[in-house]
Amino acid sequence: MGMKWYVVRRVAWAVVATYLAVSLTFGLLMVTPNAGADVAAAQAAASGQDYDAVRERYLERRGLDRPVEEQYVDYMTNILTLDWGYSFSQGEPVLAAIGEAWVYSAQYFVPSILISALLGYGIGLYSALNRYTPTDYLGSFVAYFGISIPNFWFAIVLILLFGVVFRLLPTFYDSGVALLSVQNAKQLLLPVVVLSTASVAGQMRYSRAQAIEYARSAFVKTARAKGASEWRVLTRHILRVALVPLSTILIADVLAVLFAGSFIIETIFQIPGLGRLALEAIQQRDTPLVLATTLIPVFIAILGNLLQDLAYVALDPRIDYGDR
Amino acid sequence: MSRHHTTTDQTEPLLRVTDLRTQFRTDDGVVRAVDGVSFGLNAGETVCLVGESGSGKTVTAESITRLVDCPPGEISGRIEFRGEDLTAASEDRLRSLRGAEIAHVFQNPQDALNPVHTVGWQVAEVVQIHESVSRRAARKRAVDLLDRVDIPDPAATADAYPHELSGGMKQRVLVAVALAGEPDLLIADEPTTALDVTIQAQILDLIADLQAEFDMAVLFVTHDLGVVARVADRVVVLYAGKVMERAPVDRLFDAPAHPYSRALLACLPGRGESNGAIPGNLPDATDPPPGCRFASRCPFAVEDCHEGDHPPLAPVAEDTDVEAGATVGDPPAGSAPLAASSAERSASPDAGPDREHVAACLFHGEDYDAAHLDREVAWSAAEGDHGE
Amino acid sequence: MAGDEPAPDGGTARGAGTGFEGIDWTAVDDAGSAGPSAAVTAEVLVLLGLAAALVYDYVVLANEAPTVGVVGWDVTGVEWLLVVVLVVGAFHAALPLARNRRLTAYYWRQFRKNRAAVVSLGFLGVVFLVGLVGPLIWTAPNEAIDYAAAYQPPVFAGGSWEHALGTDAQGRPIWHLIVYGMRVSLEVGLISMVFAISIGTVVGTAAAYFGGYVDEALMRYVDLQQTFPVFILLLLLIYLYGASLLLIIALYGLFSWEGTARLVRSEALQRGEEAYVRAAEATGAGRWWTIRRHLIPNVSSTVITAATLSIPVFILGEASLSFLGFGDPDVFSWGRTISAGRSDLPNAPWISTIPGLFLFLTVLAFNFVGDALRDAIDPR
Amino acid sequence: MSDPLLSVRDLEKHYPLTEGILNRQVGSVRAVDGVSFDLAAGETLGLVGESGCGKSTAATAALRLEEPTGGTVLFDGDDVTAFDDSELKRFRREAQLIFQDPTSSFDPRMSVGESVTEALRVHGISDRARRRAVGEDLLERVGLAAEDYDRYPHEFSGGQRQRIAVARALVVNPRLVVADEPVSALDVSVKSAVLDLLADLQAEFGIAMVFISHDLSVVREVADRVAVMYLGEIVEMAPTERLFEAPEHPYTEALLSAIPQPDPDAPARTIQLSGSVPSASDPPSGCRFHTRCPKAIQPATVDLTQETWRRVLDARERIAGDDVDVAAVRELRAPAGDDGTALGTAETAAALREEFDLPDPVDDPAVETAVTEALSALADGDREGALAALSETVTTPCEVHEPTRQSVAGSPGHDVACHLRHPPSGVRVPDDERRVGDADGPSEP
Repeated sequence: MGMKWYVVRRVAWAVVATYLAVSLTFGLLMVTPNAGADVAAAQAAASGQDYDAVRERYLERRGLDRPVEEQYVDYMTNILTLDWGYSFSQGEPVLAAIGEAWVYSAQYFVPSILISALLGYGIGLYSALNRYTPTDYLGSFVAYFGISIPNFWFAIVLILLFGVVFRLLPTFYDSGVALLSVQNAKQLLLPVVVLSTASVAGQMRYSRAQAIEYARSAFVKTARAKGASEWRVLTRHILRVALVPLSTILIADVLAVLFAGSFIIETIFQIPGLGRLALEAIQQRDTPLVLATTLIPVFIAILGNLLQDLAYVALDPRIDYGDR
Repeated sequence: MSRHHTTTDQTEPLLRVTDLRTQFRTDDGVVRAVDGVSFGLNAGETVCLVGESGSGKTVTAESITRLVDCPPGEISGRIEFRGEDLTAASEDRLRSLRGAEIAHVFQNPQDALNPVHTVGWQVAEVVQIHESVSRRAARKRAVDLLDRVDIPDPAATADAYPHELSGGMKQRVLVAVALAGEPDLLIADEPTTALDVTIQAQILDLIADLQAEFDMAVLFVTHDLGVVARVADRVVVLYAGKVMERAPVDRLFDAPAHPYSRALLACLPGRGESNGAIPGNLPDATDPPPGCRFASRCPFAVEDCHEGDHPPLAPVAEDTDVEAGATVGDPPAGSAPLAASSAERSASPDAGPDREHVAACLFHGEDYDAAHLDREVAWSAAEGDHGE
Repeated sequence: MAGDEPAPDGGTARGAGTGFEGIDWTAVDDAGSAGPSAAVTAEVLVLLGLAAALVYDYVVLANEAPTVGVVGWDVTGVEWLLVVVLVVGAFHAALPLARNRRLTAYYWRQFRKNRAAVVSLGFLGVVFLVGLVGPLIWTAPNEAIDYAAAYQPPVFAGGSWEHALGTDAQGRPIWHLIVYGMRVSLEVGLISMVFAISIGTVVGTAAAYFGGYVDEALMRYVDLQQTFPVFILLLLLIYLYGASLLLIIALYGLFSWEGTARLVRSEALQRGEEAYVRAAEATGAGRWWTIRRHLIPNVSSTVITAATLSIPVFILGEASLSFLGFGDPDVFSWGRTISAGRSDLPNAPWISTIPGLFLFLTVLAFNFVGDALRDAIDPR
Repeated sequence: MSDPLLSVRDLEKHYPLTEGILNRQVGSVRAVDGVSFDLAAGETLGLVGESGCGKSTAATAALRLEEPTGGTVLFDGDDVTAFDDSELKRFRREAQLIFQDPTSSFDPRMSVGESVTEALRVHGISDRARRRAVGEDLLERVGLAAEDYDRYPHEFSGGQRQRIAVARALVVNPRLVVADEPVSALDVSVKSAVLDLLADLQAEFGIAMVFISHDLSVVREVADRVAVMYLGEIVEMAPTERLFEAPEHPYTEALLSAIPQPDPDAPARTIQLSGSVPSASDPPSGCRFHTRCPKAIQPATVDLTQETWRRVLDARERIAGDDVDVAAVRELRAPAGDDGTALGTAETAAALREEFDLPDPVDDPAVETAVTEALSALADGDREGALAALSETVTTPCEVHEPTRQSVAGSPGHDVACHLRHPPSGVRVPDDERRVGDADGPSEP
């Protein structure tokens, strides 16, 4: 009874959150002067046309002079039917531009998530179990380094070292390289390292703290008293219990760090992914594309949160459904 | 070195702890939680470690199989289990002993079970760790064990999670976990402290029944002298990491030799007129004062008590002390049947030196003749105080 | 004490003057309640003074005239906020620390155990002072290009002592850029933090206090805000409104308090169940009393840690935005300097690396201090 | 006797149980369900019972720290449940509380002096120096030093903190103190010192005290009278020595027998209670203790040993609570390597009989018939049928009639709520349970 309700409520909440997020972007659009219209009008004015007239015509052609409710319904319908408009800066429909760009983003994004989770948890748990050893101190050092170093600066220094001084790796991304090739792996190496450093460190710090808390707990002592090996204690007891709190931050935290990082990575390494697309859209004041590139991370984040809530059901038998 | 049940030497105790020291390095200095503790335990027998919080009783119990967090806890001394020194044993060797031959039951059943596994899984885990059996067979064993500890509907309970059970049921599950390896030694660390008094009685009875059935030795850690009186064959009184007194249980209750034991017993409601309390606090564990650890709180302390090392354990002469003790406590008239009743309790036929009654007090030392008079004075002065 | 000790049973005799049983409660009940404390009055007065100065600056003074003529300091909007934040900090952090010296000394002993954190605290002290006073000593970098002074290496790479850390492509001394960058980081870190922590604490406490539908509504909003990645929201809003330091600070302050709110709420709920809160209620203390005297002080250890650890996040965030070119074009943020030095990386690496190092060390120091604070003041 | 200081009548504290998104109330946890007692000035009443029996809730509800859902509380003749805010605040000065945990009952960020004198501040004494004088004086009186005023709780040991807690309770010069397990968390060596302090101060200032504890031996030390609670109700109340020497209620007997005797030669005489404490959201009918009572009365038609009768009742209880998994029992009792699915009705019934620890056959033919029928039905998966088969014969009068607390003849101030002592009409009490007083004729409610 409880569980079903819980799942239903969580899914319903995800839908509501999506709806609110989309409405919010619409609201923002409504309260700000239309950037596209300004651009078009300014261009027209430069070629001798009447600024206001062009601006009005621009708005009329896009149906932006209609009442707000009408535009709202339209806007929501378009979002729902995946009619996300036309990007003038890319010269193609918004969805097509995104379709081309996401491949490049995914190439470094997915490995980064995996590395963050595996390496972060791995090192964190290891150092929790081997406290006060040199390895633990090294781990802590790496963690502090990772969360403190500005990733754009880190990227620059790495490029300077490995690209310019030692000439081991390419200094920027070449989209012409085949997806599955050594060359591609080489040019993705630095972006992945830079992007995952911060989130690895974050996961590591958190998982270490959690694991230390559980490593001191009575049930771990019970497990040791049973004669369980360290590995068994770690995997079957500590990790299994720690997964509950860890799963709640994995997605939200990793996504937050990585989204911000992706803009920087794609700028520095010149990767033609979603982050670069968004930046170009902003620079060229291409509103439909800006909205799309804003909404996609939001959708991913909502989905991530939903998965995280559902993970709870699978992981924690104690969950009090009424309370959440 | 004897590896398994093959040699059970009658004269050799199952467990012999000699000069055990466990210390923790902290920012404030080295905490000597256990500081030279010695005692023995025979097969089938129950020995209680008694002491207040901070006396080192739990650390002593956990040091035996090195369950204290090893760094920064440092263990030295000798812990012989069937003649094998566990302080020198490898981690692998200890692991094969834990759960299989030396089992533990901990204080708080609320925390001692892993919240995300079913209780059946947690009982079966012991079987799976120590024997190569199928998961199915291990589960079957787990259900049998749950039945053994009187859990109603064991097969269904095996699929329950800990939070679905009451505190008493959880402690039963933990007893089942401890029994799963059919151990020779059960270390029970305050197993009933967190439970209600009616449940406490049930668990104590359960442990006693199972002890007889499996012929286990039990090392029982508790602060509750009522529990001690009920379960112990012999008692080790700890204070500030040191053994204060070691005695068969009825000797301790009838004729406590160490002033600390006397004070502890005097605190018990319903024993004598005095509603005693021990003034003062535990000495600093990082930097204990010289002399007897209890001297600063001892009503009988003389100057010599504050000097030198902690007094060594010395045999308690039976005659005089029984009398002295008799006036403080409220023993049954005449203390003659002592030996008989203790022999009845102990399962071991000839416990030899372990039957001894020793106390770490200057007054019982061999070469403390000169001050014998002072002690009598102090003794009687204290009686006067109690009468007030 | 032993000298004037009365007879052993003299408790009641002596108690007539000072003992609890000597209190005449009917007299106490008739007396009115006391007014606000001196500290509260002083804080309100200082803040009112600041408000008056602000009005004077914007209404009376000419637009370009410096606010504080003596040192030629024209206080901008962000700087007004910084002053307010410093005043609030003095009254709510420095003053209580000075008052409860015994507790402060205890916390300091705990904190001191972490040596890296002590060094970090010293470094942050220097950053704080230089960031605060430095702009009055060293001239502000400008957009003018001085080819003669350009590309001077730092002193350890063969440069002169005149510009010990070298100069950039436009001949601006790196040290000046760093000093002004410190000011920016200080402003971003402190102001955003105070905003975020205040909102978070108020929302968290309100949710815990009112419970029910208020709690539900507030927490749902927090959920929603959490799903919206703040960096992306910032990009969107900067796109719509244009970049300025004030906007960046305000956005960070307004949209990153959800973690604090959650933390405060759960802590407040937890502490509300603690025996000492129930003990206060049992003596007749009202709900507001327990919140002010027990809940907020005890939740504050969590809040202080969260606050310290949120500062580096804001500093890094602003630096990232500036690096991407979405920063305030009128201020010399570290991120902007690092970005500008990128093209000169092979021939003049100091332009990017030195400010980057400062940024890195500042963030690192905050993280060290935050973690040490947590260990020192968190009872767990 | 003069009017009592505190008079509690039919006190109830029910917590609603809600469910679903609309928080529909589906029942209530009856934590305290009709508790009555009187307390004279200067007297100590011990309130004992197992955890979850409602003893703490009863006290907090009586002090209106939680709003009682029913009943009245008279303090010095005034109805506490009807107090408005200012009256309640004044009442807080008269009635104080001491908590169990010496660690968490002090605000770690307040000096102990501030904690002790907080109540003075709350009640309007704004003069800092005066508060300090009172606080320092009190700290000395509870055995600490005036200089301790500025120290923080973490600088004290548990016993010292509990002394400070006593000082905090006394600071407003109360007439009633509720001490909720004040020494449970303390070592035995400091326990009695704190109890002594409490007793001395109580005597000096004539304070009435409600002393809540699960530890009967501690209660015996301090209380003048003792009330024993079970599942939200007081089942027995008596002057302390009467209760310990001649307990009337089987539950009190069981509690007393469970105290470990600090004497190794004392015989273990524990009375085992079956099952565990039922949920307060669905308390058993009739006498709430009947599901565990070792002396549950047999109906006139049944003649079994008390032990067998208890087992039969337990079996019915478990079937009624759907607390038996037939498939699992089959699996458990089946020979090794067999999951038991092949077991027939008769074999399963035998396995169930073993599971319920019932003799084969049960001595009483009528009960045996019912048991056989029930076990077969259960073996076939017909739980309702099994229950129906048992309901006729296996019913104790204890679950039918609700006992009321009535005075015990020949023992002044001694009440008990038990059918053995005050049998309803038509209920036969076993001979060995008849008391001398019963000959005077049971008093009908």
